[in-house]
Amino acid sequence: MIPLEHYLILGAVLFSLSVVGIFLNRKNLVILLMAIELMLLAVNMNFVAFSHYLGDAAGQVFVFFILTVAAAEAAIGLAILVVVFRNRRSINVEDLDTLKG
Amino acid sequence: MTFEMPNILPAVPEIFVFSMACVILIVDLFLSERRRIVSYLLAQATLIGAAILTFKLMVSEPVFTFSNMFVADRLADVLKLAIYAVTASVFVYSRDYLRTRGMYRGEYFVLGLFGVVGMMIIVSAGHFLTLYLGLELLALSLYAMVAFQRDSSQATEAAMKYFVLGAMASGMLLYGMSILYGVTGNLEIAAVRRALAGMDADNVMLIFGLVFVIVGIAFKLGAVPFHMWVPDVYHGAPTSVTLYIGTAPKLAAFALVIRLLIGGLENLAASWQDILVILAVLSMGVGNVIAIAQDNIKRMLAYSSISHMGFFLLGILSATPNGYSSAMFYVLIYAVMSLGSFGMIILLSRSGFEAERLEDFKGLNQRSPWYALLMLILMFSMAGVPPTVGFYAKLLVIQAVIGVGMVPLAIVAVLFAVIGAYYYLRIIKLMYFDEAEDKTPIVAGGDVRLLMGVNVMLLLAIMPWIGVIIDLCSQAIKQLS
Amino acid sequence: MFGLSMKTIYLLIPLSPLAGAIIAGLFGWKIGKVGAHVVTILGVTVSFVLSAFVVLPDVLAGHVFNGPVYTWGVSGNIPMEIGFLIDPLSALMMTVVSFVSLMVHIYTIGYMRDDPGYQRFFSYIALFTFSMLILVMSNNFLQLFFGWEAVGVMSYLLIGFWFTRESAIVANLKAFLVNRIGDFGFILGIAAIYYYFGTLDYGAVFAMAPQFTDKVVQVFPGLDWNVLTLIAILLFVGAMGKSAQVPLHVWLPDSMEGPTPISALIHAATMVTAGVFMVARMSPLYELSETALSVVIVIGAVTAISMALLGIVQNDIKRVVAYSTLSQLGYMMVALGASAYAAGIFHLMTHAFFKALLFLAAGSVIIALHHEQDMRKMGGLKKYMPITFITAWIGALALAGIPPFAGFFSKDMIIEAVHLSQVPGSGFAYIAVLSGVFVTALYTFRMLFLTFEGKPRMDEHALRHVKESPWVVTVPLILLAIPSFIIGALMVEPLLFENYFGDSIKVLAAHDVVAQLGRQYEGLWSFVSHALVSAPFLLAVGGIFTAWLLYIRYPHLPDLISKRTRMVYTILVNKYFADEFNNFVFAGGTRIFGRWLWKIGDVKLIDGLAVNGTARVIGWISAVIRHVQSGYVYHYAFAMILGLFLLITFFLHG
Amino acid sequence: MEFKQFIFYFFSAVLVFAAAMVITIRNPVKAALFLVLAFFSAAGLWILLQAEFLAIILVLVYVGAVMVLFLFVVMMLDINLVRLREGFGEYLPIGGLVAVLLVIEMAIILSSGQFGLENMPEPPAYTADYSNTRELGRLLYTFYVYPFEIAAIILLVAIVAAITLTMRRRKDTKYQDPNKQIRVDRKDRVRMVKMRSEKKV
Repeated sequence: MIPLEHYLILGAVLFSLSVVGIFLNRKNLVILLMAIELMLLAVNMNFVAFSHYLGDAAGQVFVFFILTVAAAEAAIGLAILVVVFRNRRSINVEDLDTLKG
Repeated sequence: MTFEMPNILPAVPEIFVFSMACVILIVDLFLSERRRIVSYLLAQATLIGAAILTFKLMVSEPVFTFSNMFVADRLADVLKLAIYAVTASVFVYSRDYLRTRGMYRGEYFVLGLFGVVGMMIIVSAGHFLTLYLGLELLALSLYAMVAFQRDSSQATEAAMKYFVLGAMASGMLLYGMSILYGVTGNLEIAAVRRALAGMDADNVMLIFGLVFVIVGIAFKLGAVPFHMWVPDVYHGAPTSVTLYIGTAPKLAAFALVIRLLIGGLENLAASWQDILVILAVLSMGVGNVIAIAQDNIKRMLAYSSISHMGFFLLGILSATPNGYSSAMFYVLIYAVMSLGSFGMIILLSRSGFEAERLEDFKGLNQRSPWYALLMLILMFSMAGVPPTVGFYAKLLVIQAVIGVGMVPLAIVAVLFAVIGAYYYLRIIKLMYFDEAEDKTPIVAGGDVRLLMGVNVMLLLAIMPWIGVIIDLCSQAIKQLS
Repeated sequence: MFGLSMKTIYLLIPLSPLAGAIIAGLFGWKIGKVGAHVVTILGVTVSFVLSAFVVLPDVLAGHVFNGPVYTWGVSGNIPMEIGFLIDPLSALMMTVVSFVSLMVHIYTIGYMRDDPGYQRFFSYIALFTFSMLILVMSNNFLQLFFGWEAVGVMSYLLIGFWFTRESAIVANLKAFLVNRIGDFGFILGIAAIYYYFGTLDYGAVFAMAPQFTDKVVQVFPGLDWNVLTLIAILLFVGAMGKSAQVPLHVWLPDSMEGPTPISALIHAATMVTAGVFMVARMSPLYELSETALSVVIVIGAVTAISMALLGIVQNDIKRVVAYSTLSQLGYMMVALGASAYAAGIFHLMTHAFFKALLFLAAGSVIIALHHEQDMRKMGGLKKYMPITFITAWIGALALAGIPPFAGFFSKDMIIEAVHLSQVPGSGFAYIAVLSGVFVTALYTFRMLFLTFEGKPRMDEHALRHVKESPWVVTVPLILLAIPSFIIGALMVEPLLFENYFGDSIKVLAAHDVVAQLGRQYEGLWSFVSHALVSAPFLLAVGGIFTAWLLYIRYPHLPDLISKRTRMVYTILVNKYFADEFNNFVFAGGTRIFGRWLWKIGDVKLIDGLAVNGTARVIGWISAVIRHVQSGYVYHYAFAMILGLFLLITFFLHG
Repeated sequence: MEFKQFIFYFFSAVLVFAAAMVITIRNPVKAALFLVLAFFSAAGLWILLQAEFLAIILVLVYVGAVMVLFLFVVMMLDINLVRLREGFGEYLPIGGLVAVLLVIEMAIILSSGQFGLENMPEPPAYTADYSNTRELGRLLYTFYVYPFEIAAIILLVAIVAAITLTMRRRKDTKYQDPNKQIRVDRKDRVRMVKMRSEKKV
């Protein structure tokens, strides 16, 4: 028997890793986007686990939609990334600093 | 298990706007640059049509459809009408700006309309899922619009930042929703409310989920410390897009707050009240103080928007129907003020020149006393100086806070409002008392001039009917419970 | 009257100037200069006629009106209505405001003749009249605040009317900032009223006030205040801003940068008296708090004497009048603090007339000299401008408090009332107002002598062009001179001793110094003859005499004084000075003290530190914390994480 | 330890490791591949939770489409890998600290017992004739038809946005325009030149 808590803690670990990944990563925008995917994975893990333990399929349907949105988000994110690259010839996070103050 | 075909009638405005967006998308393919006006007119027709539909379908009692995922009530109707009006004005203001900058493409209007659909979905959401999807639909349209000027390195930088932080915030919102789902076993807002009624409001897990949800909401509102995207995006985006982001989505964000915190989680009011107090004070403080040091007006207005959101939260956190309706009033007024202010920046810009530095407002009174007067009224209203309606908006939220006995908070709010008056005043000083550096006459189309006049004068002329609007807000709020 | 109901008349009074303002403002380009002044003057005339000849007699007949005239909508417990309270107090104020405003309107035709912003100016002053009338007529705090802010905004626009002058800009920014400080207190006061009383209606609040006499509130831990004291003091902070009491007075002298009609209308006769009016209107609250009365009397006394001293050292003719206004406002506050509300309002009224007169006379001189304001470049004008000269004399005598001019009665009443008052601080106030009389007479006549007497000091060219001002300027002067002369004698009995104010002003029996005065009062004649041997009169005459000595008899004296004060011993050994030693030390000493007060107290401390300093500190904070917005997306993300982390920690473990 | 538990801990360990690698490794291609690994192990866990349909979708859609898109973009952009390798470690301590604190905090709250086995025991496994796919499909096309349509709009927005942002016409690219090809007239293409025929000398 695996308690629900363990799944939730796994979700929490993934969540923290992705959040810290966004903070830690200063060089590569692509990895930033990947961290976001990871964050959604953590959320999905929570939903699937709850859905299973509650015996309610609604959680799984939610995950289905999150996956759809995540795909759309990735497409737009990468499109913006491409545009950024065309403008600056770089995807370095540290180079994105003209707007500040 | 039987399933009945849902009643799609209440959702007809959404369907109409979406279908028209698709039509415009296709029609635009066959238009040359010169005939782009067709897309523009179609977009305006869409909004007018949607307004007529919404008006015709106005309900007196809340109607639920699509397995309770869609709600049509007075609140939704009022906010939708406001969203159409604001978006239509945004399109009017933007047209010349887009044309002179090579961004006059049908996609601007299409994405704008998709954003409107997203907002409508949020406004009518009866389920966590529809709330989330509406939010994402809006956000994705906005990300694309910010990057719309794709050869501008500032705009694309802003889009990237907006995207990364926005995705992170929706991740947090989702995490919170997942926890709430786990505790209550429900995703439907009304069911969550029912489930919470039988639970201990101090439940650790509930508050844990609540904090994440509030972080997500705070991001959308731009409340400190989740505000960092606001100045950069407002600054970097093309002004026509800033105009859009700074107005209509605030109404949607209000709906998000109402549906989630008040529709679903009102039983946790004691907890979210405390959190919102912190956010409100920080927002008013940081927004008003940093705005003083700005020399770019778009950035300054961004910080001003942060502080306005702080004031708006005052109404919410009082957790009384009176407070909610004052917050609704505030956000409606804010949308009008913000529309006028950014519209003014667009108006002063022309081909190859962005009027976004504060110096660009120098001596406006010599160039055009009429526009200077309009800007003066706008700034007074933003600062909350009577007799403008901005004063009443502030007064109502502060009254709501005092009404629940949070006097120190009201004092802090007034203090920050006083500090805030300073930077609005600086613009007035520049306009009236400085010598104009640039004497180019201001040219604008008749529609823009007319709309600008109406837009700003509304802030004064509305005063005798203020009671009507407040009544409307409180009716809308009354239907919630 | 004409079948109009009283309610319609009440509405017509503020709305007719508003209509004039709107027409002149929006269609000024079309109706031209003449059209602009005709519509606004018409509007103000209507309000004056209605106030003076319809409302005032009606009120005197005992018809007090208190209620809403127009309801915008009802929402929760928030009052959304326009309500008027028409009683003797507001009727008197309405008459004074509309009369002075009318005079200023007429005068402006001449003063602003060549100004490109002619229509705009008329629109502004008519709008100001509207706001001021709303302020005095309101029956609830919300509307009071509305009028309060609206007059502030108009004054701000009017001070900066000549926006091409650098000093005008600084002046109007300062006016706005200082007034915001006052408004901060005022709005907090209103909020406190709403919080404790649950209503913003005057009547309801006054009726409930006595129940709150024992209620305390903890302002800071360990500091308990009576609720009514707190409210009264907060409201008074607002009054200090608007009525320019120390230390929030700094904006008023600078506001003289505006056109002279504005100085007369706003900064002498009407707007600055809003604070005085408000305190009188709130008398049912102030009466219940000894502490608040004490604060009012002390602040008023400090203002009265310190500002008068500053008046002596000014060279700009308008600034002298401005400091004199400050000092006179101090007198009014002292009267209010002594619970002699009627005397305060009486002085407000007489002051409105004679101060407007002095301002307009100063303006007349300024026009004649082509906008020269420095008194050192004037002199000997009485030959060239007889009407201005005579009216200025009347104004000066009224200001100095010489019987039978208007100022004598009101000022004497205040001094007597303070003498009788038992409020803590009244002893100090008595000395302050008494010595103020001397100083007032000194600076008033210094101004008069420097301007009109002696030899002309302007250059040849200017002198050749000096002539009396046109009739649009002189007629208001004459019209204002008449009340400055007689209104004191006419009104002293009805206003003070015949219970004119009735219920509109409430005084506790223990505080009622006016009633005590009434018992001693034995008719106008004996009052005047008695006053001729009293201290105030002698001091006033002493002041005039000193001015005469210094500026006419020995005109080189003042210069010598300022030269010699640095070497006190030279003066002592100089025989020539020995006779005038007393005068000399007194006059010289006050001059130095005044200048010192102005330099250190006003310019450095209050202006530099309190006003500009605060702005600078906030600007500095702003400049520093904007760097938190570093531009790096990972810092933004970090802020969000930190926010999330702290919120979780705080709400789940705290 | 029963087998299910072993599977759970094994996949969890792989998942956490892969996730950690994604955010720390510098080469974006490798990061993407680690993300694929993370998705695979998550899919394994979801099967354990009897969410087969989602597990398959995760692999097919995510790994099959989204991750490929990522890799495609990484390869398409001419990224300067040398610069990407510069200094990284200096932020690791604070980042690590935040991560650890956040995990501990969340773990303490989550393991407060509310979701323990006593309160929420694992439900009995579904019978063999239960189809997760059918169940989801039924819900999706009935109760969730409204969100389903919204999801369609979202995908459309993504398409429109991605095309608007990235499509550009290069001036030097040559296009064929059938319209023009058909409308071609003889005189556009052939020029008749009159020449005198050569004469024999």
